[in-house]
Amino acid sequence: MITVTHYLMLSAILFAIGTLGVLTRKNAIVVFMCIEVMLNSVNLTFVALSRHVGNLDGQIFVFFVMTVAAAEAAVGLALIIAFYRNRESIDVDDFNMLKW
Amino acid sequence: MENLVQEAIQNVNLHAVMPSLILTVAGMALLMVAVFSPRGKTTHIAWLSIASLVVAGVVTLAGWNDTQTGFAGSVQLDNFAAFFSMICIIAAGLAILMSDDYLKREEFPVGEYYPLILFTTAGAMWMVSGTDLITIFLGLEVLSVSLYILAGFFRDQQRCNEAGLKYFFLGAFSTGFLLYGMALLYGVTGTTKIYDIAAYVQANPDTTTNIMFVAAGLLMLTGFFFKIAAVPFHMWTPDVYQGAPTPITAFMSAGPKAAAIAALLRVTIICLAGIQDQLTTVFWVLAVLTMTVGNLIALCQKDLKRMLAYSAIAHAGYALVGLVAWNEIGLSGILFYMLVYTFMNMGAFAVLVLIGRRGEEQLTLEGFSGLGYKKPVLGVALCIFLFSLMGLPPTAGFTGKFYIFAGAINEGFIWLAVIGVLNSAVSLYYYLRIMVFMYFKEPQEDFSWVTINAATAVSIVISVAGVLYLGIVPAAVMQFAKMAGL
Amino acid sequence: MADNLLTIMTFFPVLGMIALLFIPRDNDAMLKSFALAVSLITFLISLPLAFDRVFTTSGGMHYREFYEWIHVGEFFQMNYNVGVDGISLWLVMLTTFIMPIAILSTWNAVKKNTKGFMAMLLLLQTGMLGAFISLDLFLFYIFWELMLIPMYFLIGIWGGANRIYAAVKFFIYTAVGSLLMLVGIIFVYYYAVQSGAPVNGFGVHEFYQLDLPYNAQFWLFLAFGFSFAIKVPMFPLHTWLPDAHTEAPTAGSVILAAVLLKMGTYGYVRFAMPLFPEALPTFIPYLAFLSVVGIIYGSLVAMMQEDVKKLVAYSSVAHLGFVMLGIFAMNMQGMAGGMIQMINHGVSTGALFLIVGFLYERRHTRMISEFGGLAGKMPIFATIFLIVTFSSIGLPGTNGFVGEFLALMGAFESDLRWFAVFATTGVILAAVYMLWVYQRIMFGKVTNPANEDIKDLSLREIVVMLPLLVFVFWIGIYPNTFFDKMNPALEQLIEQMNNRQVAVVEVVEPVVANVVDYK
Amino acid sequence: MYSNLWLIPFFPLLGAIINGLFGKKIKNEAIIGSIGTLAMFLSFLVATQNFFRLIGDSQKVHEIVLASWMSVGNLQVNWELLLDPLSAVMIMVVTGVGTLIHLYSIGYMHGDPGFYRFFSYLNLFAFSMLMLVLGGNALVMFIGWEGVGLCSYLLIGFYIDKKSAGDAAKKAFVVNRVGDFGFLCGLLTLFWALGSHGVWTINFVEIAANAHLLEAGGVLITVVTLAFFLGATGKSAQIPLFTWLPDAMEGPTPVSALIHAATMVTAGVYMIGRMNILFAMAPSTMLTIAIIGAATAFLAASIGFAQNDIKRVLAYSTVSQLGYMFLAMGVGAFSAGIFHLMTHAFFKACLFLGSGSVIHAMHHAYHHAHLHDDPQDMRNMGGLRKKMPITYWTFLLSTIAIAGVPLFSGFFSKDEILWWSFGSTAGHPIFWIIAVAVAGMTAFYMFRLVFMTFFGEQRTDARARDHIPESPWTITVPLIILAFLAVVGGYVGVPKILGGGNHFGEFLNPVFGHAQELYDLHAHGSHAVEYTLIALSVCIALFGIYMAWLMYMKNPKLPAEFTAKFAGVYRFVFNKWYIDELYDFLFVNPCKRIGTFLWRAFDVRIVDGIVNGCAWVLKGCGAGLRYTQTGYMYNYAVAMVVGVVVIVGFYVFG
Repeated sequence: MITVTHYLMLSAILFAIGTLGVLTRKNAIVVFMCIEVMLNSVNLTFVALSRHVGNLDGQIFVFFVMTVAAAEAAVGLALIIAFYRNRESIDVDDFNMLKW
Repeated sequence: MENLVQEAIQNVNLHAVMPSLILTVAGMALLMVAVFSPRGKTTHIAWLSIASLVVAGVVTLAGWNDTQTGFAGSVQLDNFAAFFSMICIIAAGLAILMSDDYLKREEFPVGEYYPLILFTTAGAMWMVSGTDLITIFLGLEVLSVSLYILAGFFRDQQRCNEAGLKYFFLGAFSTGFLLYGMALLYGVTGTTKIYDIAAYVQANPDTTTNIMFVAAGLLMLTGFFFKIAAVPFHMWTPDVYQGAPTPITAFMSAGPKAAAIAALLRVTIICLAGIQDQLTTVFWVLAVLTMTVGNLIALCQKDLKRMLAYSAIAHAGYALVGLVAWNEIGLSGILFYMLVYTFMNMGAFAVLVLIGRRGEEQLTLEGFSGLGYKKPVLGVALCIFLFSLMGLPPTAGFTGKFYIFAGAINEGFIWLAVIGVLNSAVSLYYYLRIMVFMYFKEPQEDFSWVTINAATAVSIVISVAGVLYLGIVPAAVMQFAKMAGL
Repeated sequence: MADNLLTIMTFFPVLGMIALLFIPRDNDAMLKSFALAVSLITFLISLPLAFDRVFTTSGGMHYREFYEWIHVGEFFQMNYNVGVDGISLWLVMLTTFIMPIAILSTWNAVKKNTKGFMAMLLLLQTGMLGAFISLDLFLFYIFWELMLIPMYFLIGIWGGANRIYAAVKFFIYTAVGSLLMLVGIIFVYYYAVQSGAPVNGFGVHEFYQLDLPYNAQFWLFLAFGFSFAIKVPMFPLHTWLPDAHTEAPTAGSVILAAVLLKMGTYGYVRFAMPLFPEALPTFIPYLAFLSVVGIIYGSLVAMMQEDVKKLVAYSSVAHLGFVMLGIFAMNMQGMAGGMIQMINHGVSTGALFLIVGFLYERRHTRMISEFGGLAGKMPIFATIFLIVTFSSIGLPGTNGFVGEFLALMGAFESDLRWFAVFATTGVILAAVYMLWVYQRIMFGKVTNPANEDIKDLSLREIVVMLPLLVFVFWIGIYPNTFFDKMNPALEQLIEQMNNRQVAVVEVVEPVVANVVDYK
Repeated sequence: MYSNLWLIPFFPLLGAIINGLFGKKIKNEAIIGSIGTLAMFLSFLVATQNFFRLIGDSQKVHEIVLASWMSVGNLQVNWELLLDPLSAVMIMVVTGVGTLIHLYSIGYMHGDPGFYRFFSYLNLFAFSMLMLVLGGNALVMFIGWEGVGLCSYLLIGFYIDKKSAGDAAKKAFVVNRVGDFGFLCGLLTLFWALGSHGVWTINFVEIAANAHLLEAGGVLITVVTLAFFLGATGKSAQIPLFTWLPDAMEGPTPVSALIHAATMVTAGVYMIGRMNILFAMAPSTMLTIAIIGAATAFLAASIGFAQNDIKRVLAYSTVSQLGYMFLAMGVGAFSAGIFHLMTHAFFKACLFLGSGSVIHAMHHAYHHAHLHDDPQDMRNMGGLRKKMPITYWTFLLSTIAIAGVPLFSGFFSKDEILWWSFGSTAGHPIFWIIAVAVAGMTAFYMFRLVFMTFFGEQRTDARARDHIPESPWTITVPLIILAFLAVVGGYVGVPKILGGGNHFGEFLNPVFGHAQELYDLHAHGSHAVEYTLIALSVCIALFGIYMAWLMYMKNPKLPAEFTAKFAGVYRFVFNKWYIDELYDFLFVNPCKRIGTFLWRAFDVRIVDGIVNGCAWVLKGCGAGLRYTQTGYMYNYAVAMVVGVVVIVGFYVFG
């Protein structure tokens, strides 16, 4: 029998994976994908909890998260492209003009 | 069925969102205008957006003292929201004023710029008036997304790209934590409306000992900590502030930050009052860390924008002091302080905008040598802002700090106050150094490129007036802040 | 006029400053004369105070003015709450009196940006006057900090070679202290409010009645005392002084010595001591010790200086030591001695800085070794320098003696007897370093060819010095002019502190000594 | 009745102000000189009037309050003058001798660019001295006390371009300051001590009236009197503070005569006399004073042997004579001390002026012959009695007087002291022995001086020899008057035993008698003893004169042989017992070294170092911390995650 706990565990794991990805991966796109993973793990949590507590607020929240994620994707990719135009690279190691 | 719809429609109550609605609509309209106006002509858009801001401001003030709740209690335009909305509006207005000429100088006069600022402001307003985690989240995102764009606005300038990207990635990253926290909070309390959450905690006190609840609350707060640049979530700030277009930096350091603090306050005070003890400790540590790290690193900065970025971090720390106090004085102190900070910091940046050259290369300390003699008026203005940032009477910075520390001391956090004042003593050094270069060094160049245009001048004048007014006769505004306290 | 004389007096200079800003910056003569006029008028405005007999009869506050200023519900009330009593009276007079002299003294010294210079001086004057008349801690703090800003620019822009370091050091060093005091001020207020004691904003008189627990008083006195000790400056917090004095332009040094340093001592008398009397006895021995160390240490260090201005700066440390010792004796003689010594130091050391300024204007050096044998070249200067030297040594008949003598007498009467004995050695050391420098500059043959055709004082310079000399002798010969107005206030202050169970040496009522002829 | 007393100090002050302010304009020496002298003379007249008025008066103590000075709490100080026999005598001496010396100076300072300055200072000095002696309370006295110090500073350093003069002036003032330190401590302690018995006063009369409140011979009174005595040693050049006086001879000779012989240096003696009751109450202090006095007298006399500078010999003789006076005070012979003070004022002033006249002449001669020999060195003199007879005779008479030859003033005063030092209740035969020995030495070195200067063959450079003139009348007249006083001055106080009535002692009795009887200070002993002692002392004096004649007249080889034989002793004595060097080693150099250390090492390095250190450390922290801003996004992310983990973890797992 699969309980809400399992869902939460799964989403927690996903969230952790996403976080670690952000910390470790160098390719901007991949990093962005990791962030998406984090957001989606949150969505999973919401849905699971919504089912658990028995009202729809959580699921409504998920809709908003998805839209926002979409918007962010648009903006983020645009920024990455702009950067690529100037540096011919999307390696996050190259985001290092501004420091100290 | 129909009466359900009826009810839903009655619940909407557009008054509660009128200001942000105005700005949103204006923003969209201006986007259209921008599309159809000739290339490089943006001044009229600037003035139109100013107008829309004014309207929004008037509407907000008109709603003073009558609390409007809308969208089934997920938005609440109360004094608290109104006060912060005004801060955001002022910030946006000042930013726009100093932008027009700046965009021309940077040879990137693009119309979307102003609507984006309006959207940011609208988002900020949602954020400050949101009483539902969803609305707060939405506001935050609307604000952020448009800020990502603005931060990286000059797409052909690498530093600007980089600023935008860093802001975007880290912002999104922190959003993840925020959301996760919200999700867990929802899971524990079964609702996303913060007043219901408060009620739930009231009803079953054992929640406060529920690890899940505590963790959820803290996770959610980290999202806000990121926005207000509290150590250790501050690291994006210097890079982004330095890279972003100066007016945007100014705006970021005032408006969105104020909004974030507002949301932080509302969520903390209402939902998390149950775990005040734990939180106070967190805030205490964060406040000290933030003040100290910000000031210390600022000590050895050469680039003005970067220096002000670190000083912004430090000031976030001062604001947190009020939150530590967690009493009426401290909290309303934060409101007052954010307003003060808006004026003094944006004023300082306005001067930077004028001094700067294309590509922002001239904003090092040496670049300021002898400014006070070549451009006396600008010099005096900048001095006033700096003295205010130092927290010296008779400027607003002093009254603001006084207000906040008063809160802390009143609550018995003497040592926190001592650390705070010692920090501002440290901060004296780097602010004074700017003046050292402005007045005590011989001019190296004649600042011929500095042309004082009306709009920026106006923004500076407004800031000076604000700083002095809030410094010398702050009673009235303090009264407002008091009324706006949660 | 009379009922808000203080306000007019205090803010007239800043109004003058604003007016000054509209004078074209290249019209030096007009700028100077305008500033001079403003300062003179301020002096005239303040004159009625000096002649008001009311101070001789009652020690309370007079010329009170009270306006509500910042009132935010029960959060805080700040009031514009000012007044003078016998204690602040003479410091106010000193301020208004020294300012025209300072301005006149820089007639030719300041070359660049006269406008800014004069503006800063006038702003500074408002700050100083405000600090002396404030009866509201918040107001006091505002003026206190306000003084830093113009001084910072005076040192930094018109100062000497190492001016930037000196200016920043001065600013931060003094600010650190005052910021801690700010915490103290806020604490006192909220303690009063929470303990339901009657408060009148930050009004100091209500706080006098506030009975804080000893523990709180201990820390508060530490906060206030630290801030004031920096300003005084007491050893070992004095190191900003030599730098600031040496680098500051003449007018700056004069005002710094004459008035700003008094802020510290005045702060002790008006705030630190009467506010926290129970904690006072704990600190007095240490403070007295530091004062004595300051006297001896300052003298010894001054003795070996090669730069006249540094020498005078260190001598200030010694002189202020006498002031502090007298004050901490906490009896009439000591207090009055300390107070009058504040004025004396203002007059004498101010005069000394002017003298150094004259030398500097002529030779653009302050190194003692550069001079020698000037007495023959510039007799008038020699005479004036001599008088000032001896007033600073404390020769009876000059002002210096009255102050030092009374301060020591007070100390001898109090429990600080042994400190006083050591302090008295300062009398010897003062003679050593002052006479030595005088000899090295004035006596002997002219060895340095640069001094061959050095000019004697001009009429303007004599005019600058004369008023100071008048006071050198006035205070020396008939100090009662000042004591008459000072005593009631001091008596009240001491009584008030005694009533708060301060352990001070009890004063035996004098009995009439029966005079006998021996025959 | 004595309401015009204030005129006495006022006239000199007026003269000082006039000459000081307008002297430069006046220029004319005659006018300036006469203003100065006239001022003195007027105050002399007033003094005389009051003096005789006081003699006639039964009421011997008069206080005149001129004005209030400072009134603070329980301290009430007035500008008040006190006229009693003691001060009466002093004002006579000061104004009298002062007038003569002013007159003298007109001639002596002739042609000096600082002529007006000189007279202004001299008048100012007279003013201060008169304030000192007339002061009715300790503070007014202290005004004079410091005032004379100031004037002596100014006058010693009168030749501003002479470095040695400047040094001497500074030394004089600083050493005196050490004394003033004592004076202040004494005064303040006394004020508090009496105050703690309820009498807050510094008025002399009240002090005297209430002294009994203090415990006689107690610690307190001893401390107070010792402190005052320290002050006295400073002013009156006693051990340990005598070193400044010989150097003070850098000043013009009239200054030496007036300040460093007749008046100022006796201030210490006067002060002890003024507070005699307190001293009488402290036997141990009295003993100290007597010892110091005797020691000083001997030390100075011994140094006087070996000096060749005419003025320095006189200087050491002055120190030695002052030692006498202190000895007198120490053994309770107050009136004798004052008596010797007076006679000493006469003959020593005369001697100094005489030497001045000689120096003046020598200087004139050398100047005329364009030589740069030292006009003060006795080895360049000799045989001057032909050239300047008046100077010679006056000088001789005074020398006889100081040598203590019977029937001359010095004899009477000195003899009184000798007798008391032997027979007083506070005395001791040892004191007598030392005193007599010193008397002999005095006779010796004084006549050595006379013989070397006025007798024998002329050792002056041949070219200058014929240009040595007798001095003008302004110089000689004072000499004559003073010589006359030196001869007869003693007759006012001829002791009873010699058929006199010791009128002087009687006159001063109202001041001293009280203390003397209260604390049992009197000389006792049979007349036989007293006669023997007198005889002995006279013999020793004559023996000294004979020795001088033997060594410097009969066969002038002897001194050389002596010095050759006792080279060590001679060098020791010649170098003034190396006292100056000792003080430099003990006090001056250490002070300088400490000062330099405190400044360069302590103040700059440590005290200021800590301040700058704080700033440096903070900046260092900043410089370190800024490198956490690596610019790499994922590091920032790591920081955030760490933050989250710590914050959340702290509560969830902690």
